[in-house]
Amino acid sequence: MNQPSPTLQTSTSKTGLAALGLQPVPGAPLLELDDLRTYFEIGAGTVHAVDGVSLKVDRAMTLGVVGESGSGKTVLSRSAMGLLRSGNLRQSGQVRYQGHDLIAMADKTRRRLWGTEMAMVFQDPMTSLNPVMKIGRQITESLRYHLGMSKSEAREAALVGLKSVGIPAPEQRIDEYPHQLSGGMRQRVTIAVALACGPKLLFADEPTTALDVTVQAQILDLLDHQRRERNMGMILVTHDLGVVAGRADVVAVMYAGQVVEIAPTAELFGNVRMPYTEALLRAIPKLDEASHTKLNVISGRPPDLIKPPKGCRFAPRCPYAQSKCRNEPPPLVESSTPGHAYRCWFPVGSDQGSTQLPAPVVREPAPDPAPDGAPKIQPTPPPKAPERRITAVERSENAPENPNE
Amino acid sequence: MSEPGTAHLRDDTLLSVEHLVVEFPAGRGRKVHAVSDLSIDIRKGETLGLVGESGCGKSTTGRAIMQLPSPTSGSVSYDGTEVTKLSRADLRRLRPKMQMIFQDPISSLNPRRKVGDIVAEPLQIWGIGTPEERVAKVREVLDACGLDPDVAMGKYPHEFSGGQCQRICVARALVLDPAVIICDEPVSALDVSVQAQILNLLEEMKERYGLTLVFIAHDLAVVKNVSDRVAVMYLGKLCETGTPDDVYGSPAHPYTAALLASIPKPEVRSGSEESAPLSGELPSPIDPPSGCRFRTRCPYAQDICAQVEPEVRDVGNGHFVACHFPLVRRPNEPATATF
Amino acid sequence: MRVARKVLLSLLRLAGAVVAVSFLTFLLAHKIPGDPTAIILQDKVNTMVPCGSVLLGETVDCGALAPKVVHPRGTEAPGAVTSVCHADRCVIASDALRHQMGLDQPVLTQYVHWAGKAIHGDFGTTYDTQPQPVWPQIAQALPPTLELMIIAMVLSLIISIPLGIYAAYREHRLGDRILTTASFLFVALPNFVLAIFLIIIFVTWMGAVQSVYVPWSNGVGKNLSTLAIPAVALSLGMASVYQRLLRTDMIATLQEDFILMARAKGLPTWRILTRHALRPSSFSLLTVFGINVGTLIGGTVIMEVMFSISGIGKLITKSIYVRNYPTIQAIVVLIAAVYVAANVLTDIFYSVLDPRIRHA
Amino acid sequence: MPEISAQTEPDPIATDSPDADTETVAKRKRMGVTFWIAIGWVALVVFGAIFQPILPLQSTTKPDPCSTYAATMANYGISGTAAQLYNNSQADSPRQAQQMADAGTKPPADSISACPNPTLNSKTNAFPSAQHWLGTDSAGRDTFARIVAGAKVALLVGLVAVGVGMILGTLIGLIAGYFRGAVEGIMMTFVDVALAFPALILAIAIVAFRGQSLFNVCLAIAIVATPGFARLSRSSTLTFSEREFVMAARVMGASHRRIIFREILPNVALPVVAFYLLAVAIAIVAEGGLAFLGLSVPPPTPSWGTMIQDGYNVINDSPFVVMVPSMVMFVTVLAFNYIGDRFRERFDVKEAAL
Repeated sequence: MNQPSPTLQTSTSKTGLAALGLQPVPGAPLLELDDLRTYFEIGAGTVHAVDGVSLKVDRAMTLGVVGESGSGKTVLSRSAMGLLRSGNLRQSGQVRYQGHDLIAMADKTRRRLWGTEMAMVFQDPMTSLNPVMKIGRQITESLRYHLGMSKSEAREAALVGLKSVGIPAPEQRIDEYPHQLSGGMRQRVTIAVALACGPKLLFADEPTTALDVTVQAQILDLLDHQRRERNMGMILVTHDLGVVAGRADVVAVMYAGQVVEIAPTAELFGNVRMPYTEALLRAIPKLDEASHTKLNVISGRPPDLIKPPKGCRFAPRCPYAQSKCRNEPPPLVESSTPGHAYRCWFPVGSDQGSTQLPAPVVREPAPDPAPDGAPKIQPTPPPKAPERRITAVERSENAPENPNE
Repeated sequence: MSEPGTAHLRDDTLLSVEHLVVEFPAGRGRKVHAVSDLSIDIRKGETLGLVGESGCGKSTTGRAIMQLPSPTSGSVSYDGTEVTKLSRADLRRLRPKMQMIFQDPISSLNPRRKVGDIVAEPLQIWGIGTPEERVAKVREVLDACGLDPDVAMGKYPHEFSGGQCQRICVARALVLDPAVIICDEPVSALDVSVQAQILNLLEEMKERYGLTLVFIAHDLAVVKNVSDRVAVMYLGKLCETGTPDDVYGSPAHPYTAALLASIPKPEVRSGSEESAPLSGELPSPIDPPSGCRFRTRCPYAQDICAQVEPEVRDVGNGHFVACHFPLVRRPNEPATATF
Repeated sequence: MRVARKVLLSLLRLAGAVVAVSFLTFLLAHKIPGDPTAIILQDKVNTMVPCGSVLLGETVDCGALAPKVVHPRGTEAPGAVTSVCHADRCVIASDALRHQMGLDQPVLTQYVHWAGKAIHGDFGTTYDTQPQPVWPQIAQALPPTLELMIIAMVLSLIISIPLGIYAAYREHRLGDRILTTASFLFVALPNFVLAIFLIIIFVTWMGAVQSVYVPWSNGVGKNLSTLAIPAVALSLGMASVYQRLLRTDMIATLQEDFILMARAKGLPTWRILTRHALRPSSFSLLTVFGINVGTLIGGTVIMEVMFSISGIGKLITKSIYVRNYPTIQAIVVLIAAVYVAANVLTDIFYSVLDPRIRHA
Repeated sequence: MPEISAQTEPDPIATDSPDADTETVAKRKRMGVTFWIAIGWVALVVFGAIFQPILPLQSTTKPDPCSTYAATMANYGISGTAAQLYNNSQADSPRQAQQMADAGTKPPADSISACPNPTLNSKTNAFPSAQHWLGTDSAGRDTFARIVAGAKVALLVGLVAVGVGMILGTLIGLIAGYFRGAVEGIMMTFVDVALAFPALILAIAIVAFRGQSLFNVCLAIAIVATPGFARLSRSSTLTFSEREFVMAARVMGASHRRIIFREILPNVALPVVAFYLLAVAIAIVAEGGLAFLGLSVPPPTPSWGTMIQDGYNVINDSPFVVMVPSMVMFVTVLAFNYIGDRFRERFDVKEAAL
């Protein structure tokens, strides 16, 4: 059902799972994380970078993973692929690729799946391409190693690959070095490198963060296009809610190493249940808001991942937190909508959840300069709690239809 | 070839930049045309948002206004004083009136000095007040920027997070009671929730101290949030300027329109077809295209765009655009071409 | 094109630096110690030319000179006359001698004259009663010096590169810790102290190898075995520095995204280490390798003195003892030229290794 | 939006929670025992160098008065104190008596009067004893006293001469790196030319042409050290000049002098001091190298280098004589290197920048 990528046609040797003598387990999803925990032992204690994450990705679907810096989203994607290599790493749980547990696999065995079954695109194309190696070789290398192609076969395949990611004049570009290309072209090359051996699963770790907004749109289009054409599963990791909103089928919001809310994209943006997600959405300036709209601020700081709070990890910063939130960690519970789960005792919109979030206020233009420069010692008040809350009705009015059928 | 002109400049401005040109040597006799014939002005109490993609010359413009370094040609006048013609001593005397906040808050603070000293330094340089008065002033601005002076003053910058460092930078800029602050991408290195804090802080400080701001950023939504007037730049040239509502609501320049269409919005799109409105990337500023610099990527480009540089023209309501075929026209203006 | 341009520029810089160095050396030799005729005169004094004797046609009156002469190594008398006295013997340089040596001309003219000849390999003759040409002495002393230097360089790279890669790969584990400690000790061990320890162990106690140099002509095996201790003593310190540099850079490189990318391609570890990580990690190593040529020359000089190797180092110390300035000067210029050339070669190699520099 | 730090974003109002304080204290790495041993050794060396004239040490220039006597006695394989020897030598053992009779000599009387209580520990190239803690050298001089006196030379050459080079070089580098342009071009050309001399060869040239004296050795080391510091401080000045806090200072209207000395220097100082500690070690070694070429301080002033060179001449018979100054030099260099290394680690100074 899935048409092989052009590069695969020239190969005769077995790759990926087949090379390991494994068959996909029937009915198993492409990738399934089951209570994945990734801890790092450092001098000061154990960093709970990823703490009990369960997710599922199937072919042809895009899973968006959103979070702020330090939320564990990058560690999550790297540990899901098994890329972390460090003496102080402690991992538990399961990562099943087509039914086979990757964590239990030997490093050498797992390596046979990298590039052939799953691949990764990184944040900064400047640093993710080897600066002293011609881009052609960076593509042909894995073709020759995994697929046993000859030099000329691999070069042909690389040209095809470069063309498919929209590199103009690939015959000339193939012999150039990464620094001779622009940022957008470089990211296209990294995508070509990642897709060279026809993986079925692509991790895209902040693939557009280092790029300009017009180029970002191009790269996101390219990823989307390749995903559909190759029938790949894709995990799109980003800090930008806008990026996942436009591209993902399902979005997982991460906070302090945990998934705090996961839902089909339309459902998530239309019916936020987790206060953190809501606060994040409200903190972003929006194009359709008037100028000088006061932005919502998430007070406090993300928790120390060495000593996470014992209750809900967002409780210390949550405007609606109650004593239960501070003492009992909430489980990830399914809402009435299928596929929508959240980690909150008093979700947004519920009776017990807070009901007094205000609407955005438009600030008055600046009055005359402050008249006196007299020192003012008393602390400024904390940012005011928002005054009006957007009702569920207002939200659903803005929400477009769910593209996920 | 014509020049973009200055039709969009106003009279009662605090800061006005005319025909600003900044060029850097690029080796072998070539030049980087970072800013080319840019004119822009700011009224007192106004926030001008300067927006564009990386390499469009917006940061260079900000620095040229500060004479860091002085522009290749063109004039910058502050409150009637021609800044580019000032002697070094006079320029130094003017400095306290115009301050700057930079993109990387950690790099903007000297890692070897305590926060109290960093914020007090401008006062020391200018010998303002007695030591006690200086401390009082430093406490005041730190406090105004949401930092507890008792805790903050004795610490080094690395003990603070990025957001807090940016607050310290704001405090340092405020301590001299400046009239103008140029904010060069002040939030682009910060996380979303922190970004909101700093944007709110800037707005509060603007109100409290009666500041005039030049806000340089690549994020259109952020610029819209803080600006009274927006200027869009592309490859060293001004494309479009006007109120945020006009520029964002009915963009007149094809580049502005494309930029707006490229932004991923935190709301679900229907269908997942190709969405990038622009192909290609920014041409090299060493050898910019002739005529309209956007023409190589513009879906509406005609022959004239390659030959004649478009002049800034009014499309109504103080909304100006430098384009031969603007997407918005004055109601009574005849169409010059059809797409 | 660009590479050729770069090479040309480098060569120009090389020429400029050698000219500057040679001129400075010339100044040092001709200005600071006073008048070179003093050396010839000293020689005469030492060879018992009696007071009041005639030197180059001039008769010297000892009584007139004596009060002015106080410096033991020769000093300048009033005017352009240099005299040297010892006990009751005095000699004075005549204008004829000064003219013969070209000393009556401005320094710059003298330098141009000297440099003009030096380009053709003529570094002049020694200042003594039986002047000898300088160049043949140097030519004879070069081979053992070069041999020792090259062996030490190659040895240091052979030791350091694999160990550096290994230590970086095993960062903070046992193997790395042992290597780090060892390299730390060896960096602090001056090469002559290391040589002394090696001599005590292998020569004094074990009597294993000879510590006195045997030239090539007496058999390659013997020659190499006598060079073993000096070469090891020279290379271990350098190897430790290289190993540490490579380890540090490699650790940084291994954290780069492109290494993660290579891992994500599923390439085996050794291939990532050698093909992807080694080259971008070797820039500091290369820079220091170029700079170290200077250190190595210094070290070689000491080794030659310690092991009686009749190379450049031995020659320069011998020349210093007999105050043979033309030879010292020629050697200093030669060494500076070699050193600058090594640095230019490093630059060129740098741009071969790093395409970003090539296209900059 | 690059993630500028993995650090967490704190509350906008309260600057720091109290636990942040204890955290930074805990993060501050403890220097460890080895570091304090190294500091202790350097302190010992400095103490010895400063107080050498007033310490109750033996002469550094005159041989032990008993060494001649002891040497004579040793020739006969006799050991013991002078009184025993003198009174009992003839009757001590038939074999020794026979030997002395064969030689027709007795211990010289004058050496006995100069040396009331000699032992064989007083001979030249002696092993350590209560009398000579580190033995004696080939001239019968007390090695311990000479090591202590040599510390003075080591520190003059190391700390002082390199210090002069550091101050000069850092100034050059700061000015060149901050002002750029023609100033930089001229200054760095000089620095490059100076660097085109291999350091030891330049030192050799200076000492050879100017004559052998402690001052000239120090001068040579200072001159040799200067360009390295200039290059280092220039390159770090360049990086710091690009940092935005320098531009912020200019925006505030700070003068060039203020920017150079108040903003840049404190930052450049760290790598420079780290390099200084290394350079001190290198200079101590360089003095040893010069000594091997006979170009260090003139005798009889003791320096570690000249002591090693002296001892090297008797390495086959008395390896101990050369071992002592070699070990002292090694340990001192090791200590300086270690301190420098920890310093770099602590303040995160890049090795390649040196």
